[in-house]
Amino acid sequence: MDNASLILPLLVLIPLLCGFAMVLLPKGRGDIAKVMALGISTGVFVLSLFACYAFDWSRAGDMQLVFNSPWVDAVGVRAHLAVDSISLHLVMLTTFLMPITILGSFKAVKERHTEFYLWLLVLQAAMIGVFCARDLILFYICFELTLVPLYFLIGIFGSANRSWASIKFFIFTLTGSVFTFAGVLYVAWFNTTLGNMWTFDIATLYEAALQLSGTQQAWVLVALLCGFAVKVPLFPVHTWLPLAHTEAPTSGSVILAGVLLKLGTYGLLRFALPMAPIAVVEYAPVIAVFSIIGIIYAALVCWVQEDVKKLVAYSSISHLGFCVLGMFALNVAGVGGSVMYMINHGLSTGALFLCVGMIYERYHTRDMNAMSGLAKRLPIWATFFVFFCMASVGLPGLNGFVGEFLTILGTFTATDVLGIGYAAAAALGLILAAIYILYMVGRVVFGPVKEPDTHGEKVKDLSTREIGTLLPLAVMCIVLGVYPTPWLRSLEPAIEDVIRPARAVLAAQDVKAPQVDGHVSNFEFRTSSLLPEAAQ
Amino acid sequence: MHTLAATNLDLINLAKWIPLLPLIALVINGIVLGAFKPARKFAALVTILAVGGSFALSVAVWLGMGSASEFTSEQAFVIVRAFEWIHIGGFDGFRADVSFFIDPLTVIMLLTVTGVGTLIAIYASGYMAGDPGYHRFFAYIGLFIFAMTILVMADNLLLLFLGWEGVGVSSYLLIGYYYRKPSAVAAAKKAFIVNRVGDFGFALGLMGVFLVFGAVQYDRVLPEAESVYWMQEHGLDDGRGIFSNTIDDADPIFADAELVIPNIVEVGKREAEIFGSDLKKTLLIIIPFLLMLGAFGKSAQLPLHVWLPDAMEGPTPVSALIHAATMVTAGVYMIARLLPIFQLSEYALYTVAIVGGVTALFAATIALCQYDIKRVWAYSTVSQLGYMFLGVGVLSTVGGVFHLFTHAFFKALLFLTAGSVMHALAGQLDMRKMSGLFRKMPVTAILMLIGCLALAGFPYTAGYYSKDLILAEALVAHPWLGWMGIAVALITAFYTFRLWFRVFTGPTEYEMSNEHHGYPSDHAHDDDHAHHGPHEMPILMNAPLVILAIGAITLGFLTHDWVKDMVEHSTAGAARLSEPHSPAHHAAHVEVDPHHTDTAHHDPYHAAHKLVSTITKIGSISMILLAGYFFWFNRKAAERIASAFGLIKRFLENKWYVDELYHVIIVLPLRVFGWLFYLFDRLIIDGLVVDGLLRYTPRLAGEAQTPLARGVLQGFAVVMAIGVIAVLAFVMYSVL
Amino acid sequence: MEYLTLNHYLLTGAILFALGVIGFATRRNLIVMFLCTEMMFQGVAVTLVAFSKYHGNLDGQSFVIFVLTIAAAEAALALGLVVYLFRRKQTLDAEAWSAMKG
Amino acid sequence: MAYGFYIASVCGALAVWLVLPSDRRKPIMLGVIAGAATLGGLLLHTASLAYDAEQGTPSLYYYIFTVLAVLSAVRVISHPRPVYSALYFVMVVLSVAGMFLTLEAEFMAFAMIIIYAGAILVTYLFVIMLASLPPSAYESHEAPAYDRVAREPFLACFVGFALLAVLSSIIFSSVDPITPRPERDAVTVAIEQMPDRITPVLLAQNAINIDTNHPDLTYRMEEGALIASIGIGADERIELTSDLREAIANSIGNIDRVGLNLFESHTLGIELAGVILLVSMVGAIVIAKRKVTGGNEASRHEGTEAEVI
Repeated sequence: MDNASLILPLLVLIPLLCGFAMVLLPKGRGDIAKVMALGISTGVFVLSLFACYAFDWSRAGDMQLVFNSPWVDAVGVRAHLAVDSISLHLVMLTTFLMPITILGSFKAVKERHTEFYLWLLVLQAAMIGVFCARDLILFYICFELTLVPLYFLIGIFGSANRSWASIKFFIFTLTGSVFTFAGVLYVAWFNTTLGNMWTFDIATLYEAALQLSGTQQAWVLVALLCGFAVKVPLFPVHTWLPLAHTEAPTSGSVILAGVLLKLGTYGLLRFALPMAPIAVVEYAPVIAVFSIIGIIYAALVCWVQEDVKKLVAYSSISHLGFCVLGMFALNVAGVGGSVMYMINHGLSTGALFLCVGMIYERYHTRDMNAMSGLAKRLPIWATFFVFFCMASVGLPGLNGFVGEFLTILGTFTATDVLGIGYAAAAALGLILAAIYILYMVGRVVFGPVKEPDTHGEKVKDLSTREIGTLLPLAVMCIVLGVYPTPWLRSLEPAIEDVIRPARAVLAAQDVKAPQVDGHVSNFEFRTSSLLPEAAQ
Repeated sequence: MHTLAATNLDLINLAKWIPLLPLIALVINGIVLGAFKPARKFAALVTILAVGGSFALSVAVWLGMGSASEFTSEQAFVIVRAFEWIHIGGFDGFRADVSFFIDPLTVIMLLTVTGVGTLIAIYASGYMAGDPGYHRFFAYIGLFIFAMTILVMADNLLLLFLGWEGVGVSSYLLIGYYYRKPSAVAAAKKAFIVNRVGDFGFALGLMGVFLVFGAVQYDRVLPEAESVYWMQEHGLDDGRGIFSNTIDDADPIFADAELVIPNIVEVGKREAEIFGSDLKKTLLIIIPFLLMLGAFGKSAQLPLHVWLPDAMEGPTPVSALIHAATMVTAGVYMIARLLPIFQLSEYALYTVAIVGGVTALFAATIALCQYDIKRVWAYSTVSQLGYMFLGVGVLSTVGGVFHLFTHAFFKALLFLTAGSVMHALAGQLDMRKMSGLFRKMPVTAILMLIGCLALAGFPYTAGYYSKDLILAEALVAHPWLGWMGIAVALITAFYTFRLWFRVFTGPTEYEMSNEHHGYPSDHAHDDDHAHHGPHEMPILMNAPLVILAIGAITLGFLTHDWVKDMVEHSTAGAARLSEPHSPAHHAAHVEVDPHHTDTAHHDPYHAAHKLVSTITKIGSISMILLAGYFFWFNRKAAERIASAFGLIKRFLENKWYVDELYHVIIVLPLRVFGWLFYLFDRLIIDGLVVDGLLRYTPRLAGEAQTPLARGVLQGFAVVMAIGVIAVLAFVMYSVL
Repeated sequence: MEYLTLNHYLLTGAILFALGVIGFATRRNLIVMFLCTEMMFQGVAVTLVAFSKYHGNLDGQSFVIFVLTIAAAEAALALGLVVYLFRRKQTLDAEAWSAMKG
Repeated sequence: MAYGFYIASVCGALAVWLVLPSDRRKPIMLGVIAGAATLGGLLLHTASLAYDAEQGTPSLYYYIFTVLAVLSAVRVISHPRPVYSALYFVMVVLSVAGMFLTLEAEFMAFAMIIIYAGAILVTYLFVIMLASLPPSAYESHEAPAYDRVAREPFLACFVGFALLAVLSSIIFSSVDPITPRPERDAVTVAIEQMPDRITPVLLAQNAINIDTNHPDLTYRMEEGALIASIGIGADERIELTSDLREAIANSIGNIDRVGLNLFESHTLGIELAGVILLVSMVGAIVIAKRKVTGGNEASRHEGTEAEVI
């Protein structure tokens, strides 16, 4: 084991241990706690930059920076951490967002500082653990561990209805992921029936899973969807999200939208696609239909919201629909777009939540009816807000576009899986996104000046600290929008690995297609439904 | 890579600085001046310098290109590579780089955009003086010019789309510039959303192009489309070569310009693939319609025209620059650019022509009855854009682009003079509340007169030439559209002069508005005009108008041949389209005089041309006179006639009730669905299923066993007994 | 008449045990509940002795001694507690002590 | 075969449910009849099972004691007055003791009677006297509800008899004789006695090197005698014969044997039992010494609880 192999365990352990070490801080010294948390998370970010440096980008598809040590030998559980480019980008997203989030909550958190930052750091450790884990049990532990800090963040630091929100969030996601765990355990058990030792090594299980029959894979897929679809959240298991977001503190929302939702899509990417390729190919249209319903449905629901934060929360559901849709296009463009979407959504929606939080800190309300024309009062804030809204709408040149476009392109060109109709339906989301985002911008930022009562407090525009939180995000939005090449290039080999089994299934189907009536007629149905009369 | 005497690559390579300069202006205005208040008065200067610099660079590129015919005969186009943008899926995958496609059509567009942009920026520096958002305004202008230049220079559809959406967002920001005015915010929103509807089509069309042709770069798509078209027409699949271009791996950032030489490569493979796939054949049919949707959205054609009149809520220079001269013509440019693809679908161009013609008529009728000066010009713009689409739709790309070119000048002029009137009357735009302003502001009146003449197609003005070209081609291709166009030309002349006569002639009366710069003047610091009454504009504002006016008069006969030469030698050249495109053929083609192709349909065209020019000459003059009679000498008669047609008048005044119709059939249902879905979300999914079924089922199950778990010892004992029984039963049935 | 089967004794033990369970679960009087646990002991004791006989060694009987010991200890402690509880609340109802609060 | 038990369980459950104390009027007689029928049927059924398996019929005493025990047990759980429950429990103990006698566990039988019926039950009775209402209360229907009404009787009966059904079907999955076999006892006794006789023989043979803990020792029966065969060399064996009747005559009684077994094999257990008894005694004293101030205490306690939480 060389030094590089220690980076990933350190990435997980530093926030975890330092977080718990903060318990030792003297009571009532919140100022120390926040500076310390900021320092730790920045340190972790620097460490993750080291990880990028140590990572061999020329073979970005391979698992690197491997740390592999025995853990629970009896059943073959190992502490196995490694990253490929997909994981590394998501780790980077996590480590990048965390200092910003901590900086953003300096003022918002007024009491129990130590606890607050402790949970944030633990959350970070768990999220990094999820993205790095190459052992199923480790993955699952980290996956579930994310629930605990967020439960406390929402339950203690949330707004009025927080306790119900935290419980609902917890139960909802936990219930789903239990089934997921059952699904992957089934695969692990299946592996032993092939005459192998018990192991939870993900790579080994990939190979084992390929021996599953179609029906078995379908069940595995269903089990995986139970947990990951809730986490994403996919329509119709999304209802915990708006509640959790509206009740969560700003930083909770940022992390929830920015990273935690990606655990679901990441899980689908890591497990569903390689482990159940036959089922994925077969049921991709079904999942795509749910994604598309989610895209359109959530967008329309956004449009009638009065609470800014709720609107942004519902927009997340709509956006994540694109993410899942692209993933089940099962081609490089679609899945690549999906991963880009994960990163980009984390940045832009995270930023939007920060912006909303800044308004909430000033006016103690998020009701659109109570405010209007804030551009006059808070010009810098308004500039950032409109900017991130545009990123969220998917304006080309900003980050949101790359992911959105690639997912739709992937769907469009995946004529063997989804095809044009799906892409067209999803693209409707582009229009609706513009509608609801501009509706919000028009009501909050523009219009005649109207401010909620601040009880004599003078409202100031963004402080340097607040600009400091938004500026890095804005810069990243532009960089990812204008020059996404490094990301796309490095993602490509990893994505090819992920979709290889599914592509193989598709290739086999193509060969069979002329003989199998079902496929041919299916295909014809899809295309012919688009034919105008004249063409036939 | 060749270096040719006629073509100076170093100059062409400057093209990549064209969008960069306005971008720098955006950054300086937005960030530096935003942070540093005292320097804000230099905002205009920064933008004018940047846009002017872009114009200078455009001229340089034009010079570097040399003569259009020579340029085209040698290399068809030049691609200036900047850096890689989106590239996924390996060699056969999707690729769209930030690189620029320079051919004569691009150069015309660049010159128009940056030239008119510079003039309007100069005008705006005076017009917007004293506005609190001065730097913001010029930052947005920088953003707009950046996006627009990207749009016209893009070498692939996706970069085009970037520009396309970029102009959309800058238009959004500029329409909503007076953001405290709810109507402005609503108009901005409407513009963006309606444009998005178009973009939806465009994006899908783009993906369709990728699916069929395997690329979105013009240099790969257009030649292939031409080749497919050739095969479609001739039923051949002889695998003859077409142009294609070797694509070197782009250097990541700022590679040098690269001369792309047409060369023979192995082709026929993809064509065969296209003809072999039902899906692709189908797509070929629908792609143009999707792209068209985008064009109609951006260029405010039926049925997506509704945003443009409302967009007049923005400052007047914006209306002139974006909503008259440049952005709205992007649709025309796009169709002209992608003409080879449009040709592949049998009815696509015909549809474009019909929509263009119908919109022209439709908008002209509305313009007849509007009282808001800027709205009249707005509908006039929609109508003129309809002409351009008509032109492109009948394959008269020269006519379409020429009209685009001249229209940019005279419509900018018209808007800016309207802005001057508005400026003078403190924001008054209602022509019922002004009259006889000639005495107060003669220069403005004359300048607007020139614009009006050009718009009305007065003989030998710019508008006359361009309109003529389109109408003649239309008359040949689809006579009914041609006649409709001629009718529109007459209506145009009438409503144009209705406005001019009402505003500038007659007894001098006016009513000042209490609004200026978008807001009721609660801050009076800049409203000194309110106390002085109408007055002439300062020289800073009039100077660009004079240039535009000169353009509006002279451009027609001065640039007629130049534009024709340029367009015919671009990828949009009609001559190229009807010819097969082997390099050999191409080379042969270049020797032919550009006018030569016209002789192919010499007779019908020239007859039509003569007919049209005669009709429009007589028609426009007589219509001007008619308008003069009604609105100068005998306004009472006009009112009598108007009241006789009260119902129609009201119908037209209300713009055919299209807004209301859209509200009822689209906006309202969507909104209702939004509410319904939200209720469904809260009540059914969250309420009934999650909080009801999913929450209460376990809860009921729990309730059912509370007697056992109420904390009484016996309950636990019973549960334990049950457990023992279960274990024993299991043992009994499985082991024993 | 001298022949017996192990099963008979086990059945008796089981019946006693089951009746003890029922009594424990249904009776609300703490004292009777303890009586019922003793009855379960009886069932177990029968079973143990029967097995002792069946296997021909005396371990079963030795265990009955232990059962007796536990029963005695339990009687002493439990009845002490019962008295204590009764003095606290003047009732022998088991449900009066259902709240788990510590 | 198991269906008999299932039917019996259902009937029994019904019977017990009917006879359990309740405020409502229940056809108790029906319960009694059902219970009697169940018990009778059950015993007949088991007897027939044993008979079918050619294991003979069990002793009459067994039946007497079983019926007594079961009936008393039912009364223990169904009698509303704790005193009577306790007294019926004495009956249960006595019948169980009787059953022990049929199993030749005399010591156990008497220990039962002395310790259970004599000591433990007397303690119970003391407590009942201490903590119960006067008999008149029970007669005038003013007995506390916790004695009058059974709690969840149906569920409990169901569970209890489900347990019984499962147990009995397991018990009767095979029928095994437990017949008192003198031979077997004799053999046991003889083997126990044999080592005492073997050691001198081995000593006499000078076979010191033989591992006396694990001698090469086999037993076999020949004509009512037990022959032990000990290997002392490569092929050499010594045989010792023991008359079984004599062995029994020489053997010690049940009490001695239980005592030996307890102190030989369960020494630690016996010590621990002693400790438990000691501890329980101390505990009982501690509990009994606590001062409780009656009913007032209850209300005061409730009040403080709220504050604490």
